[in-house]
Amino acid sequence: MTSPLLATDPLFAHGVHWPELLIVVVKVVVAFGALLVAVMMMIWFERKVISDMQARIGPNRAGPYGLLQSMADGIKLFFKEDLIPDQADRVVFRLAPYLSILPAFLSFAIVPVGGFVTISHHTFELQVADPPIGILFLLAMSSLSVYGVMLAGWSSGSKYPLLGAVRAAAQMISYEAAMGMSVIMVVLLAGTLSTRGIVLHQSQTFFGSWNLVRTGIVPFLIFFVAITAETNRPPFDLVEADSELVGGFNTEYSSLRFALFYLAEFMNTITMSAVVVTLFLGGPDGPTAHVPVLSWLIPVGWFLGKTLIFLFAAVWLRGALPRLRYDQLMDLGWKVLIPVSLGWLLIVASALVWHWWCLVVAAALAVLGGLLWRSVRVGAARMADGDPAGGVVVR
Amino acid sequence: MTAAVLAHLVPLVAGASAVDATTFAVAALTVLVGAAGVIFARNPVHAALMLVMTLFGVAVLFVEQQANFLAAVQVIVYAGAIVVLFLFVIMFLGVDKQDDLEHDPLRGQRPLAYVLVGLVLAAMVVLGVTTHWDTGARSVAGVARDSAHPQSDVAVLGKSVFTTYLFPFEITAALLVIAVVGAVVLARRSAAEAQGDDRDDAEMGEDPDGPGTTGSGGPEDGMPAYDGDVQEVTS
Amino acid sequence: MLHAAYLLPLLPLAGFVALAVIGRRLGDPWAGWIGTAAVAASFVVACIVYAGLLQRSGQGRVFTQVLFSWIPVGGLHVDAALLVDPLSMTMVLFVTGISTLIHLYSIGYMRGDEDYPKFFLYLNLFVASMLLLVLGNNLVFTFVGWEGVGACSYWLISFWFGRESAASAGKKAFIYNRIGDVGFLLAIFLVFSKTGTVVYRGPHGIFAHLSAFGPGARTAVCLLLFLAAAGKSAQFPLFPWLADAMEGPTPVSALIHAATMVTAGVYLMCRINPLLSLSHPAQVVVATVGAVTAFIAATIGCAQDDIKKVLAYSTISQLGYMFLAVGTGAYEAAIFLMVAHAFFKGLLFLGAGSVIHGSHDEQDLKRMGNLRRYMKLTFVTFGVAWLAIAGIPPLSGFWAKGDVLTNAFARFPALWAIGLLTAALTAYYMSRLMALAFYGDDRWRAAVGDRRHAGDPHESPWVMALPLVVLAVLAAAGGLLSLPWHPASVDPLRWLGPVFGSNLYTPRQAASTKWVLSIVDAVVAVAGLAVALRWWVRRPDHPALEPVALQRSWYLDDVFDAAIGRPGHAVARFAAEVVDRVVIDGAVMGVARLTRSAGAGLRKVQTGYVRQYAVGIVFGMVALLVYMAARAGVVH
Amino acid sequence: MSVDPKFYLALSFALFSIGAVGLLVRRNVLVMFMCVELMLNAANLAFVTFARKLNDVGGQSMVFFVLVVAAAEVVVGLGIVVAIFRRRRGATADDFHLMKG
Repeated sequence: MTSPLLATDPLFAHGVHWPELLIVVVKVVVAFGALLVAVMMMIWFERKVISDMQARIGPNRAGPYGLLQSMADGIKLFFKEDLIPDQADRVVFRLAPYLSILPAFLSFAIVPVGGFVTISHHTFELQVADPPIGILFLLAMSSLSVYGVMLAGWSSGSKYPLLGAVRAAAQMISYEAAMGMSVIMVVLLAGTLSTRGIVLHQSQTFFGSWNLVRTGIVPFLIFFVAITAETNRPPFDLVEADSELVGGFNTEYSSLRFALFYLAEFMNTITMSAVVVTLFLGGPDGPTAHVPVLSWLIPVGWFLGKTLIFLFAAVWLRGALPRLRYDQLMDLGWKVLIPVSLGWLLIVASALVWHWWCLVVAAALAVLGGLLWRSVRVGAARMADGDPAGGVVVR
Repeated sequence: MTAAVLAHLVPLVAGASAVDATTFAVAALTVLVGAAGVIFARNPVHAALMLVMTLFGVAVLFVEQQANFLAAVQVIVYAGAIVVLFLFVIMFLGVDKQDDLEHDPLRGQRPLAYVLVGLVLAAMVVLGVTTHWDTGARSVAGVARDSAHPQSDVAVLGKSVFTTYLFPFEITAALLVIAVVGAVVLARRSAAEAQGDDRDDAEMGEDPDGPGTTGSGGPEDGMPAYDGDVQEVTS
Repeated sequence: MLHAAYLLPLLPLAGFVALAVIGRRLGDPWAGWIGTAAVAASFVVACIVYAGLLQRSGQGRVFTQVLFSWIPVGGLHVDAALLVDPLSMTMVLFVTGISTLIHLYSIGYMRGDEDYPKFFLYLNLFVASMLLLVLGNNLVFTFVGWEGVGACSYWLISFWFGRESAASAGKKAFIYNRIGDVGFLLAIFLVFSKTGTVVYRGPHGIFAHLSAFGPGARTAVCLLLFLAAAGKSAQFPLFPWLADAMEGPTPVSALIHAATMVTAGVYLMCRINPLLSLSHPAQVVVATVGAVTAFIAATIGCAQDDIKKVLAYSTISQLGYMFLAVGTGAYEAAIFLMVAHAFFKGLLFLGAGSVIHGSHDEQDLKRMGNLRRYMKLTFVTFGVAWLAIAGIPPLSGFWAKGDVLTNAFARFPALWAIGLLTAALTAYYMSRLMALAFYGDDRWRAAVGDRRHAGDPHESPWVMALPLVVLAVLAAAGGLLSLPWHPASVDPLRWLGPVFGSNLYTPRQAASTKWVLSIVDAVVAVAGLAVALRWWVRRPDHPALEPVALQRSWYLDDVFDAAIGRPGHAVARFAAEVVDRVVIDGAVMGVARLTRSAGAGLRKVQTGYVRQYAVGIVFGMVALLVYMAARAGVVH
Repeated sequence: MSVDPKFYLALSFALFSIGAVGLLVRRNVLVMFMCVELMLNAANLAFVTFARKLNDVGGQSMVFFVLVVAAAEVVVGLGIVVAIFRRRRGATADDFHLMKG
């Protein structure tokens, strides 16, 4: 009997020998390298698109079309002096950047990039790992990503980073709930927690079987908004908010550590885009042709193409939308996304176990929810009026 | 007695595979180091980080024992929510100062603690490791792994929770709602309290009792107490 | 049809609830009609159930209806169950029937009373309780009804609680009944401890476990239950309350304190007949007490001036007859007399009520006279009842009393002699009442002079008259029940036979002896009647015939006061001034002082340091684990 | 072949003891809370171990409930800490001994 740790992946069905180990190592290295390159390209892409939107040219000096600009920035950061503030908590200050980048990479590990590849009788998935609880792993990693930001802000021993860190904690916990809820709808439909299972579940017909359509578009929208907030991308970048907090949690960081935060942020963006594609757009699903050589590249191409759309969308949001105020951010998370996702979860669940009384239950819950909402509003209005019956003042 | 325990344990090691044994060893070490870190770290933030370390070790041990779902939930709930909440409160209240671990104002507390807990440990080891305390009784929930009908642990656990333990499940759901409401009520300050804030501070200055004042970060203690957004977080 | 039995107590109970909810709003007279309708419906149901019982025969005439499991505690399983058998059915029939008539009568009698709805509310509750008492298939359920009728009796006696005498009469009745209830409870405990059950009949009943009782226990149970019966049925020496109970409205006296409730004791003794028949000492006690009560009450009745008091002592006397029959073992005679008595005594009370009503709340016989000219219907119906109770053939009283006396003659000749003497006295004092009220001069005119607004005595309205007529017919014809040519279903002996069966005492006498005894009865009755009429029609006052001892009930109340009341008062004073002040207050203060000092000591443990509390918890954990480890060591 | 359950139990006991020591020794309320979490985790580990050893999903279900209750406990507990801190500006357990007898 194989160890319970390894029993989950078909690659290890016949035990672990050096070819399997080699395959795993190669997968990890390739994924990490590809992500690093993708981050460099993403930074260039973002700067280019933003500058196009703002009717300016953008980076165009380093390399063709400024493609090597990120490389140049990285080298520059690498050679800068590494400062640690006097008030800082040194251990945590050093630890924080790694805590930030690790979840970003680990999340990518469960994303199925393509189909199966067979090399010398060893069939393996184009996916670093396929644990049976992939989605939960994703949620776990995304909930861990807050540590890097929080600890960085706290350990700096400075006011603005601390404010940024506390904001980050609140924001990320808030949007975690809505994100998890929308993921649950996908899981309900697929009946599995494995990312590959979810992708396979969406691959019956092109587009029509994608969760984007199947769950109705609402969970997808919620998920997209939530991950934008989770990754602290604009318009939810209150953690950094340079106009209010100087530079947010990473104000005191410099040199390579700063580069790591930067890397983590973009890696998060890419990973989350890939996750959206996996969960709602069928991942590598798409029309394929039987090409004798390298036919496994076609799904990978589909995957990359879809991911690119979301990367562009992220940049687009940054270029188009102003930053939210903090209370607006919290209102959106707690008062809109969570109730809506709860309600939609009911609808999806009712549709899955279709009985006539599901309608009744849904209607009753809708009425109840409406009443609750109304009472909350009335209470808030009373408190705003300074009604002594309210008695409680929200600061 | 230690020798007896060891003599009992050593033959058991031989059966485990290398991967599992290594995993267990590393995870156990992580758990113990993390736990020791929690109680010996002077800084509450460090203690929280050590707690996360322990939680990870426990999660790995869960995976080792085919409790994948619980491992994930352990990380999500404990590491992702509970400890973050701890950190948040530490930062929010500004109590991230070094604790004094050398003296204990309660005389005899520390030796008593060590002796008593030592006794507890010894008794538990005697009970759990060296004796056969297993009565053979089973819970009403059913088997975890049925070799005739292999199912993922998520499916089995889900079935158990939503059928056998449905009522406790609903009750815990209610408990969570109650906890949320309670937290909101606790963390909100009434209008009178908000107005009387300054008076509270003045009273604090001449507060006669309180044997140890370590960790009480007043406004003048450097890092300001950040008290702006607690409603949103705890609600 | 038998399954409708649950409706019997339920309908009056529903009437009670309805009156409790809307009675006050309905008011006079609709509340009365509702109460009457509820009881009348119950009577109809009783007839239906009776018909159902008639369809069966012999020992099959038993039907138990389990309503719900009432007290399942340990070995004690008490169901709320109804037992329908010839005995309970007889009781149900005449209870519901007479209740209906008296309800109807009350509509007229209570008109204008400010608590009119409350009166019917109590009456309905009383009927429901009485039916529970009669129908209960176990001692505990019977006890519920027993207490229910007791409570209703208390409320109804002190219905006009504004009057000091009514309030104290209610209390008196309540206390006398309590004495009996102690006996009942002790009997239940004793029965349960001996047999493990409280159910009367059936394979798991008390009577199936008679061997579980020793001779002493049998007598003890019987005597304890007889104590209860004596309290409820006003037997010597617990009878003074019944005379005072006449403070209640007259329909109450008719229904509760003549026809139904007071016979509950007789019913109870009949119900436990298998037990009673096995205990000769208990039978002797019951019969003797019954005979003595009959005689004493009859003597007192000869000297009373209050029309209702005369009737009350007459009731006590008649109840004594019934206990004489029960003690003799002639249960059917007791039941027969009970039914007949219910008819004529109900009629007498209603008639007395009519008299009182018609002569403007006058109760003193000495201030009545010659009412036959003004209240013809009342006179005729009252006269029927008079002749019936006096034992004039062929009215019901003759047959019923003759039955009792014949049996007593065969078994306890001495008691028969007392009974015969009592029969003469009965005829005498009833005739005295008749003479004073309906014959002679219009003595009331002198009295009316004081009350100017009152006119001549007048006849009562039809709702009061109708019950009189019905009861008069029944009182006259009731005796036919025991004549040889009636159908088997109504013959007391054959109808009740399955219940009493072999327990029934059957006198072996020649027919000639029976004839002689009957003739003696009739002669004695006629003699008493003639003497009384001769003495009392002309002159209303014969001080020699009304000695103070009799007027004051043989000084029984004074004896009780001296023997129990005054020592009790002294004990209470001692308890209040010494026991309470010194002992109880001292104990209470001591407990408080002890608690305070203990708290002061324990408070040092409460340091307020949560970590020290945690040490306490860990200490407890250590103890627990060490205990478990020790046990594990023992196991292996 | 995986590691014998007794090792897990021993680890669980050790973890529990460390948590208990921390609860008794530390004075910072928040750290005391963390020590409670350590003890809960020890219990969870024991539950999962028994669930595997006895092949009984009941142990895992119990862990699930322990997690939920722990979350509720922390939410309320930290709410109380915040509320107390507002009044007394300290997170040291020994400061709160107003309830002494």
